Amino acid sequence: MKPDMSVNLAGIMLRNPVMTASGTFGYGEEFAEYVNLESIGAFVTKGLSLKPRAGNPTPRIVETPGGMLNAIGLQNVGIDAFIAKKVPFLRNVNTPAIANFFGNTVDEYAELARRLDEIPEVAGLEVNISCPNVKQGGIVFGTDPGCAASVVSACRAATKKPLIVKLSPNVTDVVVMARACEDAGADSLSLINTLTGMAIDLGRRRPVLANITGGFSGPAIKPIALRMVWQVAKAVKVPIIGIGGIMNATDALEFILAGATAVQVGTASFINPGAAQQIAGEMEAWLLANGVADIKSLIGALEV
Amino acid sequence: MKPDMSVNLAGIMLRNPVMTASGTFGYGEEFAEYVNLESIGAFVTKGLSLKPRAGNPTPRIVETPGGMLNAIGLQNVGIDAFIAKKVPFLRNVNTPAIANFFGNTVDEYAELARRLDEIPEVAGLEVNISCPNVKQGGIVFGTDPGCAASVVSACRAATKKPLIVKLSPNVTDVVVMARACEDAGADSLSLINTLTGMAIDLGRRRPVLANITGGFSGPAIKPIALRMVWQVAKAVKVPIIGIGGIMNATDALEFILAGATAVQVGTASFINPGAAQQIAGEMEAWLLANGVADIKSLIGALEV
Amino acid sequence: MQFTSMILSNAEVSPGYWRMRMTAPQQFASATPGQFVMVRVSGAIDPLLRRPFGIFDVGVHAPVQSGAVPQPYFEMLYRVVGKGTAMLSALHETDVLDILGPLGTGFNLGSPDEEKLIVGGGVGLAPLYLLARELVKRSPVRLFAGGRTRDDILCITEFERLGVECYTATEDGSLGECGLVTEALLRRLDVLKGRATIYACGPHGMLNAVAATAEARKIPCQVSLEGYMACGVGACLGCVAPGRGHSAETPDFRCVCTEGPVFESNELKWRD
Amino acid sequence: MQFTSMILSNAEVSPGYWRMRMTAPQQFASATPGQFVMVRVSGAIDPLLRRPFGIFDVGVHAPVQSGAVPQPYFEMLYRVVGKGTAMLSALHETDVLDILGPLGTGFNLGSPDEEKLIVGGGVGLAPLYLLARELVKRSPVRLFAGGRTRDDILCITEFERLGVECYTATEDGSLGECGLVTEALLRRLDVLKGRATIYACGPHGMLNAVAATAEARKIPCQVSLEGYMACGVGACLGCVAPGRGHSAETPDFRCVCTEGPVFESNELKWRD
Ligand SMILES: Cc1cc2nc3c(=O)[nH]c(=O)nc-3n(C[C@H](O)[C@H](O)[C@H](O)COP(=O)(O)OP(=O)(O)OC[C@H]3O[C@@H](n4cnc5c(N)ncnc54)[C@H](O)[C@@H]3O)c2cc1C
Ligand SMILES: Cc1cc2nc3c(=O)[nH]c(=O)nc-3n(C[C@H](O)[C@H](O)[C@H](O)COP(=O)(O)OP(=O)(O)OC[C@H]3O[C@@H](n4cnc5c(N)ncnc54)[C@H](O)[C@@H]3O)c2cc1C
Ligand SMILES: Cc1cc2nc3c(=O)[nH]c(=O)nc-3n(C[C@H](O)[C@H](O)[C@H](O)COP(=O)(O)O)c2cc1C
Ligand SMILES: Cc1cc2nc3c(=O)[nH]c(=O)nc-3n(C[C@H](O)[C@H](O)[C@H](O)COP(=O)(O)O)c2cc1C
Ligand code: FES
Ligand code: FES
Repeated sequence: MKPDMSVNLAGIMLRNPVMTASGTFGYGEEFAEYVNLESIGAFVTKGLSLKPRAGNPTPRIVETPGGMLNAIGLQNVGIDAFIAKKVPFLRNVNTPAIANFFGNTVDEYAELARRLDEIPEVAGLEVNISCPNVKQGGIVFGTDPGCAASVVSACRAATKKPLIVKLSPNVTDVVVMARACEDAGADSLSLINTLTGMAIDLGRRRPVLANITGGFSGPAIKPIALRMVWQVAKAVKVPIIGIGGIMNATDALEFILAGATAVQVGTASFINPGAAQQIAGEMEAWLLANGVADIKSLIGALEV
Repeated sequence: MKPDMSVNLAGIMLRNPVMTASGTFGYGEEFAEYVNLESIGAFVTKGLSLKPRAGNPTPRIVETPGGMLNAIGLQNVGIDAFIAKKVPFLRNVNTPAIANFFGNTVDEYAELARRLDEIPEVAGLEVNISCPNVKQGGIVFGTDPGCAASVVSACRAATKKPLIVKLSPNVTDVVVMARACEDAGADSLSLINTLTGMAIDLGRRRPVLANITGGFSGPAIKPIALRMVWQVAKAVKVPIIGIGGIMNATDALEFILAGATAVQVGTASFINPGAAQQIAGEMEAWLLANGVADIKSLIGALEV
Repeated sequence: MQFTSMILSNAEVSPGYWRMRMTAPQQFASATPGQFVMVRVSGAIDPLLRRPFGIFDVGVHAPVQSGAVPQPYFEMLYRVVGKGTAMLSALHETDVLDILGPLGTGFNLGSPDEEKLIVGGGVGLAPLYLLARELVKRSPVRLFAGGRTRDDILCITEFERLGVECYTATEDGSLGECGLVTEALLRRLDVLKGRATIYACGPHGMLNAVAATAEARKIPCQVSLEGYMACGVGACLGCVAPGRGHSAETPDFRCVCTEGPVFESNELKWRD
Repeated sequence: MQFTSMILSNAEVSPGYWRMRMTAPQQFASATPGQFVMVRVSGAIDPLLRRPFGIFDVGVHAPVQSGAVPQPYFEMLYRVVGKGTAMLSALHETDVLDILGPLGTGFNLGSPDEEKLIVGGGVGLAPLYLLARELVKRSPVRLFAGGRTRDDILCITEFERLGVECYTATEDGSLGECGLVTEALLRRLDVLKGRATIYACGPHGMLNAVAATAEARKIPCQVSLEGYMACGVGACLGCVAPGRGHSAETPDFRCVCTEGPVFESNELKWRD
């Protein structure tokens, strides 16, 4: 019998727990050739801001052992162009689309949540709090529980849609951040966003990235992501989305055992554009082979 | 002409900047077959405690993409057996030996610093603050600036030898920790210690490590280590030792450009027991080929 | 399109430069000059990212037996510069590779009546051979191939066999003219009095010089760019290049992997 | 000792089990039965750590031409279980590997007058062949080889050629006795009335049963353990196994890579 792969992510029904991660799957259409969008659980858009953003100078990307750094600089079309040019595509796709977004101030975050709340094609919101707070001298929202809570509260007040908060791993205690966001009204937590890293070009005696530092992703970061998901899953009640270095079904299932209700596939889509679909298929095959009737029975089923 | 490879590490004169990292090179003698100890800058012992420690149950080790997790549990012979059985070996090696150590309380740290201060064969002390503070309910000394400062002050008062403080990367802001340790009297800072990670055995639905989580090391972590060394080097005056995923001379030179005066080779010694010697040799060859007369001219020479 | 390709041959054509022929599906025949592929060099995670390479040639192996299905193939010309290309050069016939492609927007063949001047620096020749093969069908074509030494001058015989007139220049004078190949290009432009189209691929400095020449002489010019790529399909936004009007205040980035890698040189921002 | 070894042959001897012969330096001839090597499967960082394997055999290729230098070699017998062993099985003659070894403390050959009973489970036979080769020089030797199915019974012919009497048992009865090979061992012990030495290598459950038998009958018994290893030279402390007196309060860990991998079974702590 076909295993039940569906999960309920804070009210968003996913046909399976495999989502794609923000910034690694464009606005969905870029991958239409490689992925049957209706074979995955949900997809998340590139992070949106109020105004279009051009991003950083190049180089923006560098490979590192088992991973990569990116300093795209949150280049995106902006909320208006998103509505005008990207939303129509979503209309015909029978898979939940989650809008990822970020602001420079609490008000910008709230304004974006309000705008996204009005778009019927958007099934849920994922708020990226790994951005510097311009009003507080650049401290990153996602590394201070108070700042994070104020962003989440403001977004919560601005939308009735499911609100996912994406946590930064660049913190001493991710559980403190998770609790602060849950208390402030998050319906779900996704983790991890990228770690901050750096690469140097010895020959040129310069940082490789024009931005000096960048966000570290890919298989290399999986052990950190898995640890954080496990810690947070023990501490909060809301469903968790596991992210970080997921390359195959085994990786995805490990995150689910650690306590994730769903997973997001990021860097893997660059290496293999069909990764998300393939992972969903292989997970189902694994459940079948191992006599697991319902994926939900694996969530947090790690024996410690 | 042979380049000048020597560096002054807080009063310890190193013939070259390549050291071996604590816990990856035993007490020196284990590698005598593979490394001419007098070809490297210095070596650091396995972390010492007051009493011998047996460490964690097994499995203690697991490979991850581009890295490894260890949960050895700080197994070591203890300070008495170190003095009785390991120090005699150091007497005949003309290379500075640094003793790494840790305690469960500030008093234990201070007591160890005092004991080590009396050993003429020990050229310097490296204090590992990535250990839980038993008196403060398990909060890790190295993740709280106040706790870290109290450990460092106590050790400072207990020894006249150069005092290196080894920083944990599992913090929101490593610069805050670095400054706290410098202000409390550290002569040098070494970073990074391992990140906290986790691996899961899907088939058994259990963590791979008996200890559940472990310390993450190897090439995978290099981008994080490099970023932290660069951040700290800009913020403090004391010399820095760069650690994290160094596998070859290029990696080592990148850390030096980022601001490190010396480097430590860790996991690489497991894969290639002669790694430290080889890296020192290749660094010298690189300097020669690139017309760099003195390694010191590369310290912090990154152009940003 | 993503496919598994079997290596048919992999040979060093000049010190450090390799030419690899590999199988392709039927649909690959539609690849246009200037498009590229993303190659997964190893199934392991090191190297992690795919590597981009131009399509040097496409073709079909005629069936040996009548009635047998012909075998389409394509070729890459690559230079060993790092880990991924070193691993590629160690592969043998019958080894397989995971390929994504053809990707990107290639060259515009332009109007047939103008002479086509192709400028290639070193391995920059890679995407220009397929282009020349198409262009010679309609127009006179000249190749200007430059390099540091004669080892960097690749596959000239192949271009000559197409009927392309070839000029070569090396910086050390070990082959052809001594100096930069752009000098021969300038002389030809003088002769043609501006009725020409330029196609260029090579190091950024060379492209910069060629673009400046085209601009000064108001000659249409297409260049093929490189950029650090993670995805090759327009999703990561890693590969972008600044467009003509780009500045910190009015940013204008073009996506090299989808809008390019070939651009009209006057669409882009160049160093002054 | 660290050396670069060239593969001389690599063949599947039973489904999923491979035997690899590779060159070694002269000094490798001093390897003793039960020692092991750490193999770097790939120069890339994936897999990162070396993989430990027993030394199945050592030998010397006689020179083909008189006066030529003979070529020492060693062999491994390995099972494909994961990434590293899969990559090993894909290697060919003339490929090279980076080897660390011989490492660890091997078997004690004991007193010659007692019959030697060798017990191997599946690929646990790997370090036992070289042992048998040494033991047969001095003592009667019997091999008890067990596995799940007949595919897991390896290299019996090689043992027989040494003059070793071989018993086999499989859990599914597809070869030899149906059941566990420890039953045949028990019968032999009954016959010998306690005058024997046991040598065992295999899955932990099997070693546990053999150790219990040895303990009950007061027979000397040596076992070769496995343990997750990073360094193989006693530095990482990853590979440890609990010694006899080990408990949470009185911890007693033995280093498998230096004090072992072979231990007297009564030195170790076993499950009850
Ligand atoms: C559209 C396009 C077409 C190309 N066509 C060819 C070709 O036909 N023949 C050829 O020899 N080379 C070509 N290149 C360059 C080629 O991609 C690089 O030389 C190659 O990726 C280097 O890989 P490596 O692992 O050997 O080097 P490494 O330096 O180890 O690579 C590290 C990382 O940097 C990237 N990188 C390194 N050099 C370049 C570069 N010049 N451009 C883009 N990314 C780079 C790699 O892709 C990788 O992600 C092309 C590049 C692009 C963008
Ligand atoms: C002293 C010793 C001698 C051995 N001799 C042999 C032999 O002769 N033939 C043989 O087939 N196997 C032997 N093994 C087991 C062999 O080392 C593992 O099967 C092999 O490392 C698996 O690698 P992998 O990459 O295929 O598997 P993976 O599962 O991908 O390996 C992941 C990690 O786990 C470790 N690991 C996995 N299985 C084992 C295991 N059983 N024991 C120790 N570490 C393990 C690997 O070394 C690696 O670090 C021996 C192990 C030890 C400790
Ligand atoms: C090129 C790139 C761009 C990204 N852009 C965003 C973004 O806009 N918003 C966001 O929340 N996360 C962004 N991320 C982070 C990913 O969504 C994901 O959290 C991270 O890459 C870890 O997952 P992975 O290891 O599977 O890639 C980006 C990651 C990459 C590699
Ligand atoms: C097996 C193992 C044991 C370690 N033990 C210690 C220790 O006792 N004290 C300490 O300060 N660091 C210890 N470390 C951390 C290393 O010294 C080093 O900081 C870390 O491994 C990062 O460097 P690398 O990536 O080069 O290995 C240990 C690391 C490993 C892998
Ligand atoms: S390579 Fe990813 S957008 Fe161009
Ligand atoms: S494997 Fe490192 S101590 Fe045994």
